[in-house]
Amino acid sequence: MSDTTNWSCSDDATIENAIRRGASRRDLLKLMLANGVAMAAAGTIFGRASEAVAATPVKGGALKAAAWSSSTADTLDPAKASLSTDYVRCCSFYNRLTFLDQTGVPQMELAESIESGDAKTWTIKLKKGVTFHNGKELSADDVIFSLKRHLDKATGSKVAAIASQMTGFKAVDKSTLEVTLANPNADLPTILSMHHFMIVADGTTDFSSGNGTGAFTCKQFTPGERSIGARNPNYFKGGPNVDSFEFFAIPDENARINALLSGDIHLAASINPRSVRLLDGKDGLALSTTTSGTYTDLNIRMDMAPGNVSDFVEGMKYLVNREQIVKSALRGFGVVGNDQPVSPANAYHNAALKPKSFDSDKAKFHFQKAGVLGQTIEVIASEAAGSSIDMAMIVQASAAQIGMKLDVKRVPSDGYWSNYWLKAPIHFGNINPRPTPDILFSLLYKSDAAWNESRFVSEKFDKMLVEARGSLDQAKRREMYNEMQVLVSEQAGTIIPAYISNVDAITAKLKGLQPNPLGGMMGYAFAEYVWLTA
Amino acid sequence: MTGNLVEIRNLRVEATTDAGRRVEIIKGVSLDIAEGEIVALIGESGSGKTTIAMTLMGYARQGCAITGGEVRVGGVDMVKLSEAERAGIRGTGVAYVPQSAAAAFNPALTIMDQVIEVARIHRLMSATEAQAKALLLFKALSLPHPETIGNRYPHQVSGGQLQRLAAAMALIGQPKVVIFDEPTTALDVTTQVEVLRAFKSVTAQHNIAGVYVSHDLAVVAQIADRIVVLKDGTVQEMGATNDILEGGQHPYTRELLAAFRPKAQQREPDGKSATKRPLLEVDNLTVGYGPRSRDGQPLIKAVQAVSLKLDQGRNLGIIGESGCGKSTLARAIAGILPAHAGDIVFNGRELGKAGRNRTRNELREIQIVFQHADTALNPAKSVEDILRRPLAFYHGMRGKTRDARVNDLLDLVRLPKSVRHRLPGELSGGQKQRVNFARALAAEPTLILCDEITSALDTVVAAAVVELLKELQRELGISYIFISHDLSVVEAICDEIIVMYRGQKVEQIASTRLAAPEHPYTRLLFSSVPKLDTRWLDNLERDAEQVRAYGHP
Amino acid sequence: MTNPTSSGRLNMRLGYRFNLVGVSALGIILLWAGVALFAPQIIPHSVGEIVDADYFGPMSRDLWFGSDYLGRDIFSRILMGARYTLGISLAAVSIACFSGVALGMTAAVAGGWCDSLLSRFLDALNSIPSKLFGLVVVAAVGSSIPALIATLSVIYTPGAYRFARALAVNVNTMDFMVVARIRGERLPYLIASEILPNILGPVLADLGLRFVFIVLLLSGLSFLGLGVQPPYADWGALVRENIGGLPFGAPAVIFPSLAIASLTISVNLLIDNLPRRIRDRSAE
Amino acid sequence: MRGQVSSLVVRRLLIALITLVIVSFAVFFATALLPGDTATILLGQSATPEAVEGLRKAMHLDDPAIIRFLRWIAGLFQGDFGKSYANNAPVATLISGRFVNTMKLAGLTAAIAVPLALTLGITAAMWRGTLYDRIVTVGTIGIISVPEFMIATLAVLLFAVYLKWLPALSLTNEVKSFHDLVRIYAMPVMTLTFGVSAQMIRMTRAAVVETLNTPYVEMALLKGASRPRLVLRHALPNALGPIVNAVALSLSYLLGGVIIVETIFNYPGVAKLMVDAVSTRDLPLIQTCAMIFCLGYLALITAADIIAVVSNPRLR
Repeated sequence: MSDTTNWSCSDDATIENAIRRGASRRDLLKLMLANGVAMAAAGTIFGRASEAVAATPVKGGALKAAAWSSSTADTLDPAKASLSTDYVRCCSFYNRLTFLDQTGVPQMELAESIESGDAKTWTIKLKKGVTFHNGKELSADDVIFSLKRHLDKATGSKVAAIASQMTGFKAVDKSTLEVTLANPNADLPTILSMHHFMIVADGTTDFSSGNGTGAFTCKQFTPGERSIGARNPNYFKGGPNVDSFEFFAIPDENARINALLSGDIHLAASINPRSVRLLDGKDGLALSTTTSGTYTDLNIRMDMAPGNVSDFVEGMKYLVNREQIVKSALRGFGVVGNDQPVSPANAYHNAALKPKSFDSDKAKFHFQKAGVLGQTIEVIASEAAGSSIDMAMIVQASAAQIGMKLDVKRVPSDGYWSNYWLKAPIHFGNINPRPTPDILFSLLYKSDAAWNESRFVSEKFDKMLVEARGSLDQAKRREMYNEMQVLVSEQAGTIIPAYISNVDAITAKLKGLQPNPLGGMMGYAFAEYVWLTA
Repeated sequence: MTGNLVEIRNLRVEATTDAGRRVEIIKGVSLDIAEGEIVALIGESGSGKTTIAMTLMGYARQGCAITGGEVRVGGVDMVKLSEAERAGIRGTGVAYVPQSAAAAFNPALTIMDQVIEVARIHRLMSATEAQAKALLLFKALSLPHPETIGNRYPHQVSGGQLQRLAAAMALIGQPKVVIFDEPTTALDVTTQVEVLRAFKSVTAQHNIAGVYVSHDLAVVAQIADRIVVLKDGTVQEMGATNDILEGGQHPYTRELLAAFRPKAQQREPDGKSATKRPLLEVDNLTVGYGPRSRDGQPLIKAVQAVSLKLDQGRNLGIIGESGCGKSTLARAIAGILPAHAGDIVFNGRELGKAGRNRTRNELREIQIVFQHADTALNPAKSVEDILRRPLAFYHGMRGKTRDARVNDLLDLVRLPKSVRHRLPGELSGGQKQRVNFARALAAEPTLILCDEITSALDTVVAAAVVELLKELQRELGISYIFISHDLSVVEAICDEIIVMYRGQKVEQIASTRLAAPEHPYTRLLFSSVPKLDTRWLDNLERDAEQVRAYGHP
Repeated sequence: MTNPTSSGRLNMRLGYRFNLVGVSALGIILLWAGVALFAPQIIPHSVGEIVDADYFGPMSRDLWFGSDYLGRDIFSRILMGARYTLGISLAAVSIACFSGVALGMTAAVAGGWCDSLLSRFLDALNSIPSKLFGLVVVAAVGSSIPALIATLSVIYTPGAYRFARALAVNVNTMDFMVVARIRGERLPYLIASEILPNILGPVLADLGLRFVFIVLLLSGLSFLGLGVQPPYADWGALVRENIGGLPFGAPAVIFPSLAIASLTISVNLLIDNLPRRIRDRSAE
Repeated sequence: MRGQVSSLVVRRLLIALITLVIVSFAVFFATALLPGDTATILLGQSATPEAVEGLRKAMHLDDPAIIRFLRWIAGLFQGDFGKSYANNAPVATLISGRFVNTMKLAGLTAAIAVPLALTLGITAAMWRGTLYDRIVTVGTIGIISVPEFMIATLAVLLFAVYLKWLPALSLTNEVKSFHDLVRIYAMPVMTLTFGVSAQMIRMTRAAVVETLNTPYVEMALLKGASRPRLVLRHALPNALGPIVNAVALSLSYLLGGVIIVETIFNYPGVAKLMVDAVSTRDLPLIQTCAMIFCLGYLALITAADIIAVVSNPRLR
C-alpha cells in the first residue's frame, strides 16, 4: 500500500476555493481533515477550533433538526432513553444536576453545589427559584424520586447497573439532599451529568407530556414521527435563543443530507464519513466534528478458540492497519486509538501509550506460532456497530495478503446486540462515550463485568479500579488510570483501531454549536445554546 | 345513370402469410351489378367470395390489401378513395349485413343505438327521425313488438331477430347497394324461411341492388337474379339463376349441384338383426343443468324422458333445431353429462350415468366426434401424437405395431401419410374432421356418436365425409347415432330418424317414410328446407297456427 | 408488431422468424449470462481489494468504471454482481413460475373445492405488499441467498398462478379436453400433455415479465438493506452502497443502474418480439 | 340488476373475510419466527437477562405468543386494536395519522396516474402501429425497467438540491395552502405515478387492442365510424373489465409497495410504520398494518369486480 498521503491536486483546489469563500480557520481544519491528512496532535483539534466562534447570540427563529433513527419506541422517559433522538428531546425538556463543558469538567446545572468529605456520602444543594413546566417548584423529593426510580426493575432503566451503587437517599430540607454510595466514588458529579439522570417531577408515570424544568415546553410529541417544543419563558438559565425547536428523524442518510441541502432543516445529525464529500464545495454549509470517545472495537473472546491462544490476539493487533481504517473507513473523521477505552476527549487519556503499528510480517509470525495461518476464521460485523463492515473489509484484505483467510459474516442490525455481541468468538462492538474512566473500566473491563467483551480477567486491574475510584488525590488517580490503560491495551482482547468522530452537518445560519465529550450535537444539548442568524 | 350500379374490373387482392410471404387470393375478377339487381356469389369457404364483396366498401380484412383493378360503385372507384372518403360512403352508399349478427352487435350498447348509428355518424337526420325510420323498418321486417325491441340488449334477443335487426341497421342509411354476407347460415331452417322472406320484401320495396354471398345454392336460388360461381379467387361461371340451376356448364358448378341432392339411405332393415337384443336401449332419460330442486329435478330440463333403441350395424338420426336437446342427449349417452333419471343399457349391460363410474372397456366402445374440429383436436399436438394416445391408452400398443396402426387409420379415413407430422392448424376443415374420426376409430368402438360433424363443412366436403362414414360402416360394422339440424345429411345416412323439439321426442320415422311425417312440428320442419326451385319460397304457404305454435317468433 | 425483415428461404427451415429487435435483446441477455458464468475468471481486480486510495474515483485505464465508496474496483464488482442478480432472479422466477403454473393448471382442471382453496390462499398471499413481506421474512431468517430466493419465489407465485389458471381455464373448455376426460385420462396426463403445450408460449412471456419484476424487487430489497449482504453484492446493493456518489455523478452508482436497466429493458423487448412459429409450410 | 350485483358483493365479502383470517395467521407465524422480542430490542445494549425479565413482566409479554395473538383478535371484535408494545400507546391513535397520510398520497397519485395511464393506453391502442404507439410502448418498457429508488433519488437531487424548487422532505404537517400541497407532494406523487402508470398503460393498451379485433368493431367500421369513435364508443365499454382489474392491481401497490418512496421522502406512511413495528417486534402494530394492507387490496379487487359486472350488460 503506497504510503503517500493522497494529497491530490483536486484537494489543493478545494482549499483555495474554501479560502476564497472566506472560510473560517475552522472550516479550513475540517477540509484538511476530510482529505485524510493526519494531524500530529489529533487530541487538541477541537480545543483550538472552539474559540474562533464566540460571536454574540441572536434571539428568535424556528430551529429544525433531524437525527438518524427513531421508531415507535421513542420516549421522553430519561431512564428508558436509548437513542440520540431520545437524548436530544430529554435535554430540551429536562435538566440534570450537573453537565460537562467542552473540556469534560462537570459544571453545576440544577445543583448549587455537590460536596463530599469521604467520596461516600455526598450533600447536594439545589438552586432556588427553579420551576417545572406545570408550575411546580423543584424540590429535593423530585431529585430523590428521579434517582431512586433507576433501581426499580419495572422502569427498565438503561443505567440500572451504575445507579445500583447509590444505596441511601435522605432529604435534609426542601432544597438539600444527601446521597450515600455503596463504596466511595469521586466521580459522582460527573456520573450525575449523564442523560439518564435527568430530573423529573416526583411521582411522574406518564412521560409523554415532557413535563420538566428544561429550556423548551413540549407542544407535540408523536413517537416515531416528530416532537415540537416552544421556548420556556421562565427558564432558570435565561430562555433559549430560538422560539421553537422541531425535532424528527430521517433514517435514510441521503434523504437527511438532501433535506439539509434544500434548506428544510438546520442540522442533520451523525453524517456517515463517506457522505462528507457530498457537502464539500456547497457554500452555506459547515460540519461540526466531535471526537467524543465513541468507538467500534474488534473483540476477540480470550476464553474461546481461537482467542484463547495469546499469539493469535497479538497477531491480530499487528494485523489491524489503524491509519488505513481512519483514512478510508472513517474518511479521516476519527483519531487512531491505542486499544483502550479512555479517549483523547477525556482528561485522563494516556497520550504516551502508543498502539501496535501495522506490521504484517510480525502478524504472520504470531499467527504461525498460534498455528492458525491456514484456517478460515469467522468475524461477525453489522451495521448496528458503526463502520464495522468497512473495518472488517480492510482487515480481511490485509489478512489475505499474508495468506490468512478471514470470513466476514455480516448479520442484520435487528437483534445484533442480543444475538451476536458478547457471544461470537470474534465480533465487533460499539461503545458510546462515558464521562469517566471509572465507568468505562467497571462497565467493560472489570473481571466480572457483564459487558467484558473479551473476558479480560486481572485481579491487579480490579484492585486498582476500586482504589482509584475512591481516592480524591488527582495526581495519584491519574497515575493509576494511566497504568490501567497500559494493562488493558497490552492484555485485553479488544482492539480499538480508532475513536470515531461524530460529524453533524449544519447550515451556516446555525451558530453557537460547540463540540462536547458526551457526544455529537453538543452532547445532545445543542437546542438550548444555538441561535439562528438571518 | 345508364351504366351498371357496380362495375368491378380485373380486381386483384393479396394477403400476407405469417411467414411474411405475399399470396394472391383474388386473381383478376370482373363483374357488374345493375340497378335493383341482386347478384349471388357462391363457392366454398376460401374461394374469396366474402373478400370480393368487401371490396365494394373498399375494405380488406387484416393482412389483406387490394393490389389491382377498379371497383366503381355509383361511378366512384372505391380503390382510389382515401380511407376518410371510403368511410363517408360506408353505410350510406354501400351497406353490409354480417354473417353472424349475434357477434356483429356490440354487447354493451342497446340495439336502437346501434341501428340508428349510421344516421348519427353521417348526420343524415336527427335522432328522433332515425328512431321513427327504424321503427318502420322493424315492422317491414316483421319483427315482434317493434316499439320495445330497440331498447333491449343484443343478448336479450334471439338469433333470427338479430339477423333481421342487422338488415334494418343496413337499410337505415338508404344505401344503393347492400352486401348480404351469408346472413342465414347460422340460423335454423324454420327461422331462415322468415328471415329470407323479410329480406326479399324489403329489397323489392326499396329497389335495392345487392350482393348475396353464400355457399347454399337453395337459399341463393330464392333471392338472387344472377349467380356467379367462384373457386380459388377466380370466376368459374356466371349467369341468370335458372340457367345455372338447370344447366350449369362448368364441372365445379355441376359438382355443387350434385352435392345438393344426396342419395337417400333407403336400406331395408334386414331380418337378422330384428330378433337380436338391440345394441343400445335408452329408457326415459332425463338430463338437465343448474341447481337441483328438492325433488331432484334439475332447474333446466334439456332432455325430458326420451327413450330410443339402436340395433347393431344400424344408424339412428336425431334431428331438431338448436336448443332442442339433441347434443345434451348425445353427451348423456357418452357419459360426459350424467343424466338425472332413466337408464342406458348397452350390449345388455346397464351403464353408469357418468363416465367416472364406467369401465375402461365401456368407455372404449362408445366414442363421440364433435362439430368444430379445430376445438376437438389439440392444436399443439401433431396428428401422429393425437392418434397414438388412444392406441396406447386402450390397447397398450407400443412402437412399431402402433405406428403401423396409425398408418392403417389414416388409410381408413382416406388421408395421405404426409399428414402424420402436421399440426391440426395446418389442415383444411375436411382433413381435420377425418383425423377426428380416425381418433374415434383408434378405440375400435362399436358405436360412434356424431354430433353435428358436417355442420361446419362446405356442402361438397360434407358430402365426401358422409360417404366415408358409410364405407366405414360397411367395412367395420360400426353403428352411428348422427345428430344434426340439416335434414339432407341425416336422410343420407340414417335408417331411423328421431325428431326432437324442446327436449322431447316428438316423432320417430323410418328413413323410407320421410315424405309423410305425422307430427305437425315435423311437417313444419321438413317443409322449411329450401329446394333448388326459384319459386319455392314465394309459394310456400305456411299454416299460420303451426308457425305460432312451433316456429321461433 | 411483425416487421418482416427476414429473407424467404433461411427461416423456412428453422420454422421460426426472428426480427432485429428480438435478436439484439437476446444478445444482451446472453452477454450478461456469459459474464455471470465466467465472472471469477475475467475480473481484473478481486472484489474486496482496495485498489484506489481515493473513493468514487473517475473512469480510468486501470479502473474501467472507476472506484466505489471504499475505493474498490466497481467494474469487477458489477461482473461478480451479475452472478447474484441473474442467479437469484433466475432461480426465483423459475421456482415461482413452475409452482404457479403447476398449481394454476391443477386448479383449472380439478376445479371445485381445490380451485377455490388454492385461489383463496394465494390471493391472501398476494395481498401482503411484496417489500414488507420480504422485510418480515428477512428479519426472521436473515438474508442468506437461499432465504432470498425462497422469499422472492413465494412473492411471485400467486401472480404466476393467477395468469396460468386464467389460460388453463380457457383451454379446459375445449372439446379435446372433453374427449380426453371421457376416455378416462387422469389429472397428470390432462395437465402435462393436453393443457401445458397450449399455454407454454404465453407462460414463457409471463416468465420474462416476472423476471424483470424480480430483478427490480431484489434491487429494491437491497436498497432497503434487506437484499444480498456484504461481502456479496448484487447490482441493487452496488447502487445502494454508492448512492452517496450520485450528486457528483460518480460512475460507481451510474454503471450498476445502467446494468440493471440494460438487463430489464432487453428482457422486456425480447418478450415483445418473441420469434413466431411459422405454420406456412402448407404453401410449399 | 340488484340481484346480480348484491350476490356478487356478498360472495366477495365472505371471500374477503376468509382471506383476512389467512393473512393474519400468516403474519403471526412470520413474526413469531423473529429473533428476540420487544423487551430485548428496547433495552438494546444494556439487555442484561434480569433487566429483560423485569421489563417483560412489566409489559406482560411473558405469556405465550399464541395467547396474546388470540387476545388481540378477541379485542378486535370490540374495535380495540390493542396497545403497542413499544410505547404502550393504543395502536389506533398511532396508525390513524399515518393512515390518513397514506390515503392522501395514494389518492393524489391515483388521481393523476389513472387518467394519465388510461388516456395513453387508449390513444396508443387507437393509433396502433404508428410512431406514437411505439414511443409509448418503448417509454413504458423504459420506465418499468428503471428501479424506483433511482427515479426518486434523481428527482430529489434535481428539484430539491440543485434547483431548490421543491422541499426534499414531505413535511406533511405544514400543508396550509394548495400551493404547499403541490410543492410538498410533487415529487413523491411523480415518482409513484411513474411506477404505477407504466403497468396500467401496458394492460389498457392490450385490452383495447384485443377488443378492436372483434366482429362488432369491424361492423362499426363498415358503418363508416371513424377510428376514435370505434375505440371510445365500441371497444372501450367492452374492454372496461380487464382495464379496471389492471387499475385495481396497480393501485393496491400504492398501499404497501411505497416503502421506498416513504423512506426517501421521509413520508410518515403506514408502510414505514410497519417497518418500525417489525424492528421493535411490536406484534399488535404489525398485525394491524397487515390488516390494513389486506383490506385495501380486497376493497380494490371487489370494486374492480363490481364495476366490471355493472359495465357489462350481459352480466348485469
